[in-house]
Order: sequence, then structure tokens, then C-alpha cells
Amino acid sequence: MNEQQAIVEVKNLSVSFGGSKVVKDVSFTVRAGECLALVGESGSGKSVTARSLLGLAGPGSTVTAETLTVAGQDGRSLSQRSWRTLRGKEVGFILQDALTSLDPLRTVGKEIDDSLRLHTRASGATRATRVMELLEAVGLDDPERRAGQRSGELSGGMRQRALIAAAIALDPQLIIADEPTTALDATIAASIMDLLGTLRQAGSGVLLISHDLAAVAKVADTIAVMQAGHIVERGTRDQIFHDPQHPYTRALLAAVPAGKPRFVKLSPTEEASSQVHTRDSEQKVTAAEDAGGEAGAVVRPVLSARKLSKSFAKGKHATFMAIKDVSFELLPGRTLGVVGESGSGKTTTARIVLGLLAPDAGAVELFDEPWSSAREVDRRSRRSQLGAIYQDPLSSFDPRLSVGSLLADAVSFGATRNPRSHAARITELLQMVGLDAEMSGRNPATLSGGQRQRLAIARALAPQPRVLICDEPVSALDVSVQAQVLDLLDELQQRLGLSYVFISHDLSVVRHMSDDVLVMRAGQVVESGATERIFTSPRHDYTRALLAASPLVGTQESGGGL
Amino acid sequence: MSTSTALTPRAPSLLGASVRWLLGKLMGGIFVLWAVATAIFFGIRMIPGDPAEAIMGGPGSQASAEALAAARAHYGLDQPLIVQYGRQLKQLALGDLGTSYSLKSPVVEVLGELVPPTLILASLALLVAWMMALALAVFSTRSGVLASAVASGLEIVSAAVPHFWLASVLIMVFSSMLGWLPPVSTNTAAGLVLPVFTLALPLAGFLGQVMRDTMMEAQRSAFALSARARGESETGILLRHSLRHAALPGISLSGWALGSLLSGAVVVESIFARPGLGRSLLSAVTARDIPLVTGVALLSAAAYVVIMTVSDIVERLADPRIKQS
Amino acid sequence: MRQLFRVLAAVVLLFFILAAIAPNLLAPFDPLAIDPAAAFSSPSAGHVLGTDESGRDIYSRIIHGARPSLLIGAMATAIGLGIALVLGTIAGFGGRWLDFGIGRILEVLFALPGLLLALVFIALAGPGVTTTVIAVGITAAPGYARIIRGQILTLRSSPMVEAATVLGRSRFHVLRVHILPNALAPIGVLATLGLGQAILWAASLSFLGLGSPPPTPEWGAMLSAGRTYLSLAWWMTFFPGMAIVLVAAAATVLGRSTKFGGVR
Amino acid sequence: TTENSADDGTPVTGGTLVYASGDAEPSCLDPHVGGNYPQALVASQYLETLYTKDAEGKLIPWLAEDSTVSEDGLTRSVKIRDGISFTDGTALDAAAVKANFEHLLDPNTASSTGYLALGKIASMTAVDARTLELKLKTPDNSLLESFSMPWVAIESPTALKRSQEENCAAPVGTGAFKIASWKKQEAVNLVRNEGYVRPVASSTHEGPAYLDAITWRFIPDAATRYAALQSGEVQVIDNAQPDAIATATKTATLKHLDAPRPGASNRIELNSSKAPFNDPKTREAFVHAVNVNASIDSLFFGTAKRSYSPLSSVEPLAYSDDSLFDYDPAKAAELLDAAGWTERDTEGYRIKDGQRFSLTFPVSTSQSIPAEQSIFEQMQATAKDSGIEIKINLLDLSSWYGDLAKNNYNLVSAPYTKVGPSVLSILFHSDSTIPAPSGYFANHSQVKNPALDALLTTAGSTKDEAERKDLYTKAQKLVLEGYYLLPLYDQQNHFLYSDKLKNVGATTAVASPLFFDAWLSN
Ligand SMILES: Nc1ncnc2c1ncn2[C@@H]1O[C@H](COP(=O)(O)OP(=O)(O)OP(=O)(O)O)[C@@H](O)[C@H]1O
Ligand SMILES: Nc1ncnc2c1ncn2[C@@H]1O[C@H](COP(=O)(O)OP(=O)(O)OP(=O)(O)O)[C@@H](O)[C@H]1O
Ligand SMILES: [Mg+2]
Ligand SMILES: [Mg+2]
Repeated sequence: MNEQQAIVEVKNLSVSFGGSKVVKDVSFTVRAGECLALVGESGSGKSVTARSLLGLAGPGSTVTAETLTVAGQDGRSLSQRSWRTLRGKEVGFILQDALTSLDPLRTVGKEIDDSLRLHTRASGATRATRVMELLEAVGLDDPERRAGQRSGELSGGMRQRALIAAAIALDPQLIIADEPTTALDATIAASIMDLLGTLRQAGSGVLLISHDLAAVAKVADTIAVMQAGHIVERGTRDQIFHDPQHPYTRALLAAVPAGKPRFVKLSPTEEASSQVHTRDSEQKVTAAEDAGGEAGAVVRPVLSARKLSKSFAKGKHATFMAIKDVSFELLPGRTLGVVGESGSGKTTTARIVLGLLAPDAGAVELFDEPWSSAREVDRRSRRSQLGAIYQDPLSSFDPRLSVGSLLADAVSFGATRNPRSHAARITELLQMVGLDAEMSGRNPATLSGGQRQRLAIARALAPQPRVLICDEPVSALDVSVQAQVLDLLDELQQRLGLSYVFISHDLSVVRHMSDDVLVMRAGQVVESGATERIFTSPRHDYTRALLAASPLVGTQESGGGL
Repeated sequence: MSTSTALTPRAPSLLGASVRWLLGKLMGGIFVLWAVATAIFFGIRMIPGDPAEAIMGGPGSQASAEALAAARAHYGLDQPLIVQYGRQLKQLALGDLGTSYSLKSPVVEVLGELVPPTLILASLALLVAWMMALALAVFSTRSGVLASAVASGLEIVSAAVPHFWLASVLIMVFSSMLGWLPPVSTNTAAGLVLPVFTLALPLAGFLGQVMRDTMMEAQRSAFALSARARGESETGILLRHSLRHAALPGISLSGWALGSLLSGAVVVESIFARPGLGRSLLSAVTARDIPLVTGVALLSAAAYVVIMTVSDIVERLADPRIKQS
Repeated sequence: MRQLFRVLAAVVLLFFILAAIAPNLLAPFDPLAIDPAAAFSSPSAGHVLGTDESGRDIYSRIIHGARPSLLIGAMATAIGLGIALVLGTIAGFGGRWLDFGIGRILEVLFALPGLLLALVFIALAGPGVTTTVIAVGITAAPGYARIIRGQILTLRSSPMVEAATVLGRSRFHVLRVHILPNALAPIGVLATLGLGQAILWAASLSFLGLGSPPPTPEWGAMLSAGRTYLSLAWWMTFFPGMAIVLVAAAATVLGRSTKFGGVR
Repeated sequence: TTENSADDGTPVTGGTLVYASGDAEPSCLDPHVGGNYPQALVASQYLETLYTKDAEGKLIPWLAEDSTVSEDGLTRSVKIRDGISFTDGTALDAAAVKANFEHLLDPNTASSTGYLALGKIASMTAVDARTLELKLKTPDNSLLESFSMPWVAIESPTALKRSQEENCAAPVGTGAFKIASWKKQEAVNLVRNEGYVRPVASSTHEGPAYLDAITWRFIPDAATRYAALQSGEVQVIDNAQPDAIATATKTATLKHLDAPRPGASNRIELNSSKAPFNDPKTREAFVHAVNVNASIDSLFFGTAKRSYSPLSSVEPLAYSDDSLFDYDPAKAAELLDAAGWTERDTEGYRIKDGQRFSLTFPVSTSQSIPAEQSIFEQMQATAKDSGIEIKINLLDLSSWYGDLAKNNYNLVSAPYTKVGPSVLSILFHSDSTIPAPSGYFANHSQVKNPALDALLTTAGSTKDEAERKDLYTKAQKLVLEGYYLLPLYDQQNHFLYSDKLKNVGATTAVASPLFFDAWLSN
């Protein structure tokens, strides 16, 4: 195959829904054996662009282009019928929503077989053999059994692989992969990226879409940065990473926490964006004193967990150890990062610490007093010392309450939900997290993701806690929004002397945020220690594997100089 | 990965689980039957009216005191309530439903005669309702906004039509005016058309609303888009994906539908003069025929339990998302 | 298109609600005034929807019938929801055994044919508007209770409740402030959907001769009275039937549109 | 109008007649058990009576040949006809009739109508094979009339020996048809009695019936029933609605048979045992406050004639007085004022001592046809103008009887069918105010008048036909003038049938149709 052959050629593609134009004069080319990455924040038009290449921009869309050639066909004048022969056969499409892109009522085998059935005349038996091959090719164990299962019985990574198998069934010239690794563990994500790399090497063109610049760094040859429907910058990987031209590209790169030391601002502000704040020693002392020790004396932990274990019933008889012998200490004014793959017990630990779940064994102490063993009635008065922030803030808000009411409730310890009674304090809180006081009357559902997380933080701060448990507080956010929230947490910690337990599966985020790190696997702590030590000289194999899988975490070279 | 270690020998435990699940259902079913029997026993006895009188030919019978006493003794109605209750439970446990006061024949026999016609009526109605609902759902998903609005309007209106009104209108139009269909024939297929449609139409409207929503949702879903991206045609998506999804809520509603069919059968069987459970339920309550009321209630409760279990099983088979709980 | 449906439905309901509040504003005749000489007149300028067997104006009767009919529908729904709320709350919040017990009770109520419940109750209490209301209400209750219980159970394990607990709120506070109000949110929808069904049920009871006593111009009663004369005077049953269908359909349209539009 | 045309052509043998009854399906096909009109209707096809009435309403012997009574009226001997056997082969004789009477009088049979009719029998002996001698407690001049009622029909004594359950399912008689099967809630299937020998005197032929079979269906819904007749699925329907009759008479293919029932007229009884109707003035006022004629005119389309008598128009001894029952609100007002009901409450109803003039009117939905319910509603509306409130309670039959037993009514409408004027004793004798153990009593107006009792007793036992007539007339005058009842019209008994069915019109003494002479043209 000719290296230079263009599989996709797009010139001035515009897509609009109703009156609003969401893709504006986009042009790009994908050649055989080449990987083009389309990056940009949420809503910038990446998915719509990709869907337009298959004539699936969506109901109510208007697509115009000077050139729209896909696998040698002019997409501007294709009949539905011809589109259908193109889809699946010449172009394989891996949709953004991996978890819901397989029909939950059909077996995986059937779904993969679809492309074969639709585009070839092969017999059932031949197709069945091919399905097995494909499942094996994408690295699924026990293909016979997998083919007979339905998506509900598969984990997220398996589903993603099955989708890829369906997309590559007929060796398409072009593979479009829309966010193929969101919501996947670092280790699994890495193997999926590897798989795409293999396919590219086999001669397919790949259009890779992501909102995370860092994530595409390994595979992409060329990167196009999209913002608000436009491609604002395009270049080779090296050009983009080392010599970004457009301010938006720079902001995007700055927002990547990977390799940035603690307290470095990730989001652009008026103050020098790359200024390094060293720890304010005065404040540290204050925090330590608050915790009850004199300066220089032994600093007592604000929170300590000793040998926590918890198991859940699994079926009628079996039980399942979610966590086992988890111990840690959280010192005043410091952040303890918790990392580990999905299901490793991070949330379970957090819930025990929050007193939402009683441990089977072990105990939690808060400010040197028994916490997990205390009765809820006695705990209630002490709960203001401990706050929490979750991955999905919206679902933790009462949907009937406005922003102001939510805060009023928190400020008044549940006595009232009338925002006027604590107007001053509410305004103060909103300002503290960088929200406009005007927002008091809005419903949280109308806020953006970043704003919601700020509101969640404001609410957690309302009772003036000393410790915050943050369970994946930024996982659902865009890199740039994530950067703002992380900056906010940093700033609050310095101003208020808070202590954080910070849970995330994203190693670069944890590294950026934490003083100490706890690495968990299958319910157990495999390694713990000071952040730098863990990341520079990991002792446990699992930690090493985790680090290797994470893009840009171990490699200082790409981001450090920015 | 950790999943492989979690793999235990599957087959036996799965089988064990299913058996346990079925056993649980069975116990639950028995409990429901017991409770229904108890509720009916005490409920009916609270209604004014002497059961002995019902035995002696119904209200207004000028039965003599001796005759009434004889009847009471014969049916054990002279004993304390709790004794009667105990005896009834014992009889029921042995499968003896007693003898109908008004029909003077064993309830089991009466039910044996009445079940088939009602079963035929109800199952045909359910079938027709399903077909109409699916047809309407398919039609409206395939043919644009206007058609969808028309279909939705049709569904909502049919779900809002009282059975007896519909029956009357159908009889007037198709029997009296057009003369196409007989209003009361019990033995011919033609005679089933009107009663079945009377029962099916409101149900179809109801099912249609639910099914169409699910179907529309499936059409818009990521997996449908994914299938389109594989080159699947719209018809293929409908047949291979959306229809299955639309069927699910229908299955889970079938227990409810059964209840509504039995209540509807009271009206339909009365109007179309069909023999059946619904009509006899009505006359049994009016006649204070306690054994027959109990029989019908137990039967329909049992049917409800069975249908719910079956629809549960079907749902589990069709939809792996439902985990055993 | 949906919007148009919704507007039409709202107009229909508002019209009948107005009729229920101030029937004299809309009805030209006394709904009870008989005029045997004018019996069975077909719709005409004088009687727009015709007259019934006693020469009463059908249009006026439908207008005046809005109050008892809607009242039956609304009260029955309210009773059903009331019972459901109590049962649902206890089940959803009262611990495992209570939940189990009430779950069983609901299952039993479900297994009993609704009409049997209604018939036995009417036989117990004697027919009448109040009885109809209660009979229809208890028939509808298990369905509502199941939904409310599910709602409460979902809410109880929701992140929202967890967040409130972390903030130090008591169980009772959480129930009162967060769970109940949110569990009640779909009740508005249920109530609108239920209204139509309750009116249909009441009509069925009228057909069985166990509905509102005469001369109440309740729609179900008019419908079943008019059915006798279907071939002679179709308007006697057609128009009351239309009123029932219109209200039930309008309530459904509104109920469903709020379900999908409003609350998340 | 009875259509009994001779020019229907030559009778054809064969065919199955489908009859659709609007009455409730009997729970027992043996009219001895209980004894209501639906049972009489179907039983007339397979059971016969000792006496019957001819087309002119004259009592004639049927299974009996003759009957004599002793001078003191206390001994009655009945001669049984020879050569007749039941369809199970048992021969009809005096012993068989005795067995029937014993069956009726046995409390275990739970007969109500038949039991009352034979209530005066003290003992009986089968003197010989064909003569039955009855000893009476008191003279009873209505006994032969009672013998003409299907509730006292004669069944095979062999069959009666079976369990009640079996006998209820298939009683055995001497009729022109016999029971082949009974599918509950669907139909009683009757087939021709091939050995039939003794038709009524007025029949047009002898030997077995023309029809092969009769399917006796139960179609409770009036509209459906009429639609079934229209569509040709059934050939005869009963309980035809007035409007349907009116339409049918204009339809060439449908015919109408009007056969008013004997016994009481259709009437509303005024409960004189409690306020406000314990004051005769209020009863009179009520009667003048309601406009029955206007209702009957508009609701019955000329199919029902207003009655002014306690007795049916087919009863020769019926006495009417139309001057008593005119609609006269002014007079009603005068009477009410005189009775002290002078004040009015906010709703316009009259009150006295703080009590509203309010009348409770339980209505059985299964006994009152819709047109009748409409009359009640219209009465309710007109009575309101005079300040009288009527509360209509629609009830199922059990609850309706319950209300009567609890004396929880001021007005009530209850049909009563019986052959002969002796029905007056059942309805107005003070003995009839004493409830049976089940709570039932027939004297709903609760008249307790010794003079009336004496009249009725003497009228029931006198041998002198003229005296009987005179006494019954006096009794009727008494109840009419005492405003114990408001007569409406004859008990409705309307049949509609297809013109394919010929020679319809013969009825029994209680006006149930007989299909012995009928035949189906093709
Ligand atoms: N079917 C549609 N109808 C109307 N608007 C749409 C439709 N699909 C997408 N849009 C809009 O087009 C814009 C671009 O959406 P698109 O899905 O391409 O974003 P994206 O860059 O893929 O974002 P993300 O990273 O969140 O996936 C958004 O504003 C979106 O709301
Ligand atoms: N209430 C529960 N009942 C049964 N099993 C549970 C329960 N909560 C958690 N588990 C199980 O415990 C294990 C640990 O779950 P946990 O949510 O703590 O993991 P996690 O590390 O937070 O994962 P993720 O990164 O996906 O959020 C999982 O296998 C989960 O399925
Ligand atoms: Mg996207
Ligand atoms: Mg978690």
C-alpha cells in the first residue's frame, strides 16, 4: 500500500444543527498507515466531525464540504445504500460510549458478526471462525465463551475490545476511534492504545479522537487541535508538544498535570502561570499547631486508619473481600493520594472513613478520637470536621434545591434552606470557590461540570471542616476544567490548612496533588510512602506496571519545560 | 487479571441458584394464596347477608328457619368463625375448593368449565394488543414526526376508552349496522372478534405508549448508532435491536395486564354474554357465593403468581442486565 | 407536535376544571330539570348535544357532571396515593422486616383482581359516591405504593442521602427534607395519569350498576344509562363517553409530558 | 299485540330455535327450588302444570283432568289425566303428584313461591292411581290457580329422588321439550320430546313439537340481546326494551309478543310503618306530587299502559280507579301543609320538626329495567318541586333485600307474579308483614288493617264467585284509597322474535311463552 495514499480527505467541512454551526470549515487528511489525533475540549465538535465521515452526523444535521472523500467515494453525493456499503467495510468506527455501544440484549458474537453478515457472503461457519479470530486478535481470553456473552456480562475493557473487534472485522482502510480509553484503567487503556498502534502498522489509517492531549502522545503521528468547531492548530506530534503556536494549545498542554510539581498552577491566571509556589512554612506550622502539637514536637495525624477490612456478601453464601488490612495516617495540612485500578477498594475505604460503612475489622480515628467505632448519634456533632467531594457532584445534590438553598442547608447545619438567612456566608463561600454570587438562585442541573464541582467544594467547606475526602473529584472533567478544580483545591488547602485524602485512578493527577501516596490493588495496600519516592523508585511490581502504563507520568521530558 | 481468580465452577452454583430462586418464588406464591384466601374469607363474611340464605336459593328466599339451620349445619356455618377458617384452610390445602352455594356444584368443576373461555379470550386479547402495540410502534418510528404524533394520539385515546362503551359501539357498528360480526356467538371464531378487540384496544394503547418510548430510545441509542456505523440498514436496526428492547417492558407489564384483563373480562363477558371467570365473579359476589368467590380469587391470584414468575424468567433470559437478587 | 398535544390537553383539562368549579357559567340548562316531552331529542341548536330519556340537556349534564366525575377521579387518586404514601414510606424506610411485610401485602393486593376488591368493598359499604371513591382508591393504591416504595429505596441509597449523612443530618431529617419531597415529585405525574384511570374505573362501576346514585350527572352513570338507548339516541352515550376519553387522554398527555420533560 | 296468524304457511318440522333471555341465569332449573320468574320461563318448556289458562284467560285442566272440592271447602280431590309419562319413562299418576307436593313442602327443597302456593295443604292421600285427595287447613279458592303456575309444575318422582344438585341440573317433566344439557353461563340445550302426547286445548296440532331443539341462552345485556336478534343469531328475545320494541315494530322482519304477567301490577309501595308515610295525608300528597303518566308516555313508546290497580290487567278481578292518582301539585301542597310539613329548608325541601321530607328508595338494578329507573328519576325530579326529596339507592339484589329486611325504605318497587287475585293476600295481609327467617316479607307497604285482613281471608276461602269478586274489589278499593301503593303499569313481558319463527303466541298461565306450535321457516 502506498504510504502517501489519502483515505480521507476533508476540505472545509461544516456541520450545523438547526441554526447552530458546531463544526466550522474543518480540513484534514488521513493517509494509510497514519494516525491523526483530533484533540480538544468537550463539545468542540470532534465526534460530530468523525460521524460526518460516515454520513451519520445525526438527525437534523446539515453537512457541507468542499471535499469529503472517504475511501475513494465522494461523501457529498452518496446514496444511503452506498453509505451502508462503506460503513463497516471500508471504515471501522469505534464509538465514544463504549459501555453502551453494544446492544445489551444481543451476544457479543452476534454484534461482531454483523459486519461480516452485512458485507460478505461467507457462510455462517466461516463467519463464526472469523469472529473467534477477531476476539483473539483484540486480546480477549476464552473467545468461545465471550462470543456467547452479552455486554452486561463483560467489563468495560472487554466491551471496548469487542467493539474494536467489530470495527476491524473486515480490515477496513480507516479506523475511527472516538475516545477509546475514557473510563478505562491506565493499564487497560495502554493496551488498547497498543492495539490501535498495531492496526496502524498493519496499514490502516487511524483517526483517533480524545480530549486528552497527553493520552494521544504515544500513538499519534499528526495532531489537530479543535476548539469550538475550528481546527486551531495542526502539526506533527513533536511540533505540537514542543512548539505549540496557538494559545489554546498551550493552555491545553499546561493543564496536563503530568510532571508538574505540587502547587504549580495548571490553569492560566493573571499571575505568572508557571510560578512555583513553595509551601508556606508559616501555614504549615499553624496547621501543625492546630492539630495539638507544639512546633517541632511530633505531629499527630488528623485521621488514622488501622487495619481496615470489609467484605461484602456475594450471592447467598460467598463473601467478597473488598478491602483488607488497609492502614494509613493523614497529617494536618497534607494530602494523601490513593491510586489503584478500578475495583481495588478506593471508594470502599473512603466510605469507611466517612462513617457511611462500618468496617468488619480495624478502626478509624479522627483527631485522636474513635470515629468508626462511635455511634452515629455521637458522631453527628463531629461530622463538621470531615467533608467529602465526589466524582458526580450533581447526584449528591438534592435536585429540588437551588445553589443558594444547598449552601444555606450546609451552613445552617440543616436548620434552614432559605438562602436569605445566611446570605453573607453563602456569598463568601461562592467567592471562595470562584463562583459568581449571582448563581445563588440557579439550579445545579443548569451548571457546567466544573461549576458543579466548585459548588460541591463550597458545600463541603460550609461547616468548616478540617479534613476533606475527595473521591475522584476530577475524573469526569475535561483537562482544562480539571486543571481549574485542582488549582482551587490547592489554593484552599494553603489558605485553610485543610488535609485531603485524594482518590484518583489518574497517576499524574495524584502525583501532582499529593504529599504521600497509597497504592492499592485488589483491596490491599501494596505500597505507600512519600509521593516522589513512589514515583521515582517504586518498590512493588504492581506500582511499576501502573507507572509504565500511564502516559507521560514517568517521562519528565515532554511536559516539564513548558 | 483478578477476574480469572474469581472464576469458580459455574454450572452447579448457577443451577443451585436457579432452584433456590424458584423455591423462593414458590414459597412466595403459597403465601400470596394463603393471604388471598384469608382476606376473602373474612372480607366476605363482613358483608351483610346470611350465607345460609345464599345457599337456600339466594336473597329473598322464604326459606324456613329449619331449612336455614339445616343449611348452616351442612356447611358448618354454625361453628365459630375461627373453626370455620381453620377448616377452610385445611380443605384448601387439600385442593378442595368446596361447593358453590348458588350453582350447587363443586367449585373446581365450575372453574374447570369457566377457565378455558376466559383464558382464550384473555390470551387472544393480549396477543392482539401486543401486535397492535408493536405495529403502531414500528409504524411511528419509521414514518416521521407527524405519523408518530398520530400514533401517540391513537394510543392515548385507546387507553382512555371505557371497555363497556367500546363494546357497545363495536356491537352497534359491526353487528347492528354492518352485520359483519355476531355479537354473542361463543362457538365460532367470528364471535371472538368483537370481545377480543374490546379487551385488546385499551391494553394496546397502554402497551403501545410504553413500547414506543422504549423503541424510540433504542433507535437513538449508542448501540443503534454503532450498528449503523457497521452498515446496518434501518430495517435491520428495527428488527435486530429496537424490537427486542420494546418487547421488554411489555413482558414486565404482562402481570399487570393480566389483572386488567380479568377486570375487563367482567364487563366484556357480561356484554357479549360469554361464559367465563369475570362474569361468574360478578354474580358470585352478588349472590354472596363465598366458595365461588374464593375459588375465582385464588385462581386469579395463582395465575398472577405464575404469570409474574414466567415473565420474570422470560425477562431474565431476554435481558442479562437483570441480575439475580 | 408534542407541544401542540400538551397545549390541547391543558385546554381540555382547564375547560373541565372550570366546569367543575363554576358549572353555571358554561351550562345553559339545569342538569336535573326534566322535560319528558323533549326526551330523546337529537343534537340541535336548542340542545347542542341533544337530550336524554328524561329530556334533560346532555351538554348541561356533562358540564355539571364535571364536578362529581373529576372529584371522584381526584379523590380516588388522592386516597390511593395517600395509602400508597404511608405504605411506601414505611416499606422504604422502616427497616428490612417492615419492608418485607409490606412488600408481601402489596403482592397480595396485586394478586387480587382490582374489580373484586372494589366489588367486595361496595358490597360492604353500600354504593354511593364515597364508596366509589374509596373503592377505586384502594384498587389503585398497590400500584402507587410499589412505585413510591421503589422511589424511596432508590433515594435512600442515593449519593444525595449519603452527602446529607456526611454533613451530619439525622435519619429523620434526611427522610423529611430530602427523601419524602423527592419521592413526592413523581406523584404529581402519577396523580395526573391516575386521574384518567380512576374516572374510567368509576365508569366501569357505574356500568355494573354500583356507581353514583341518580340523578347525579356523573359521566360514568350517564354513559351507562345512555348505553341502553344506543341505537335510538347515540348522543346520550357518545358525548359523555367523549368527556371521559378527553379528560383521561388529556391527563395522560400532561402526566407523560411532565414525566419526560421536567424532573430529571 | 299478539300476532298469531294462521296464514303462516304449512308448518315445517326441524330446526333449532335460539332463545335469548335477559333474565339472570337460574341457579337451579327446577322451579320447585326457590321459584322465580326466570325459572318459570325456561321450565315452561319442559315441565307442565295440573291446570293452565287458555287464550281467553280461563282456567283449564292440563295434566289434571278434573277437580272437586267438598262443601266445607276443606277437602279437594284432583283427578290426574291418564296415559301420560315423564320423559324418563315414569308414568304420571296421583302418587307422582303427591311426591311433587311433598317435595315442594319439604323445607330442604327451599321452595318459596311454590311453598306459599300450597301452604294451606294439611295432608294428602293418593286415593287411587288417578285421584289425589288434599286436606286443607282452611278453604282455599285459589288452589287451582296456584296449580297453574310453573313453580308448582309436576316432575318425575323418580327424578326427584336424585340429589338436589342433579335435579337442579336436569329436572324431568312431561313437556314438549326435555333438557339435553346445561352449559352454565351459556345455554340450556333442550331437545324435542318425541313421545309428547298432551298439548293444551288451544294448540293447533298434536304429537311432538315441530322444532328439533331449543337453545336457551342467557344474554343479560339488553343492547347485545337486541343486536343478536337483529343479526339473526337468535330468534326470540325476552325483556325487550321499550325503545327496541318501538323500533322493531317498524321493522318488517321482527315481531312483537306482549304477554303481561298475572298477579300484581308493577307498582311502588309506600311504607306506612314509619314516618313520614305513617300519616295517610303524606301518602296521598306524594301520589299527587309525581307525574307518572308523562314519564310512561315518553319512556315506553306506547308499549306500556298506565295501571290504576293493584292487580295486573290480565286478572279478571282487577279493580282500578284512575281518579285517585292524577298529578296535582297544588293538591299535594295543600295536603302537605295540612299534615304539618309547612316549612322549607334552603334546598327547597319541606321540613317538619326539623326533619326533611325525605324518602329512601332502594332500587334493585337487576329487577328494575332502565326505563323504570328513569321513571323513578323523573319522579324524583317532579317530587322535588313539591318539596319532597327522594333518595334513590341503586343496589345489588342482596343488598336490596337487606334494606327491606332492615325496614330501611320509604318507597319500594317489587314485582310479584302469581296467578289469581289471591296475590292480594300475599301483598297486603298483615300476616305478610311478619318476615320469614331470612328476613323476607311481601307486604312492603306494611298495611296492618284488621278489616282488610278479614276481607282477604274471606275472599280467599269463599266458594261463591260473586262474593269473591265483591270482597276482592273492596280490598283493592281499601288499599288504593289508603294510598298504600302507586300503580305504574302491567308487569312488562315483551318478547321480540324473528319473522322466520312462525306460530308464536301461546303462553302459560304466568305468560311464559310456549313453543310447542312454533316452527322455523327457512
Ligand atoms: N444530534 C445533535 N443535535 C444537536 N446538537 C448536537 C448533536 N450532536 C452534537 N451536537 C452538538 O455539537 C457540538 C459538538 O459535539 P461533539 O459531540 O462533536 O463534541 P465532542 O468534541 O465530541 O465532545 P466530547 O469530548 O464531550 O465528546 C456540541 O455542542 C453538541 O451539543
Ligand atoms: N455495597 C457493596 N456490595 C457489594 N460489593 C461492593 C459494594 N461496594 C463495593 N463493592 C465491591 O467492592 C470492590 C471495591 O469497590 P470500590 O468501589 O471500593 O472500588 P474502587 O477502587 O473505588 O473502584 P473504581 O475506581 O471503579 O471506583 C468492588 O469489586 C465492588 O464491586
Ligand atoms: Mg465526543
Ligand atoms: Mg470508586
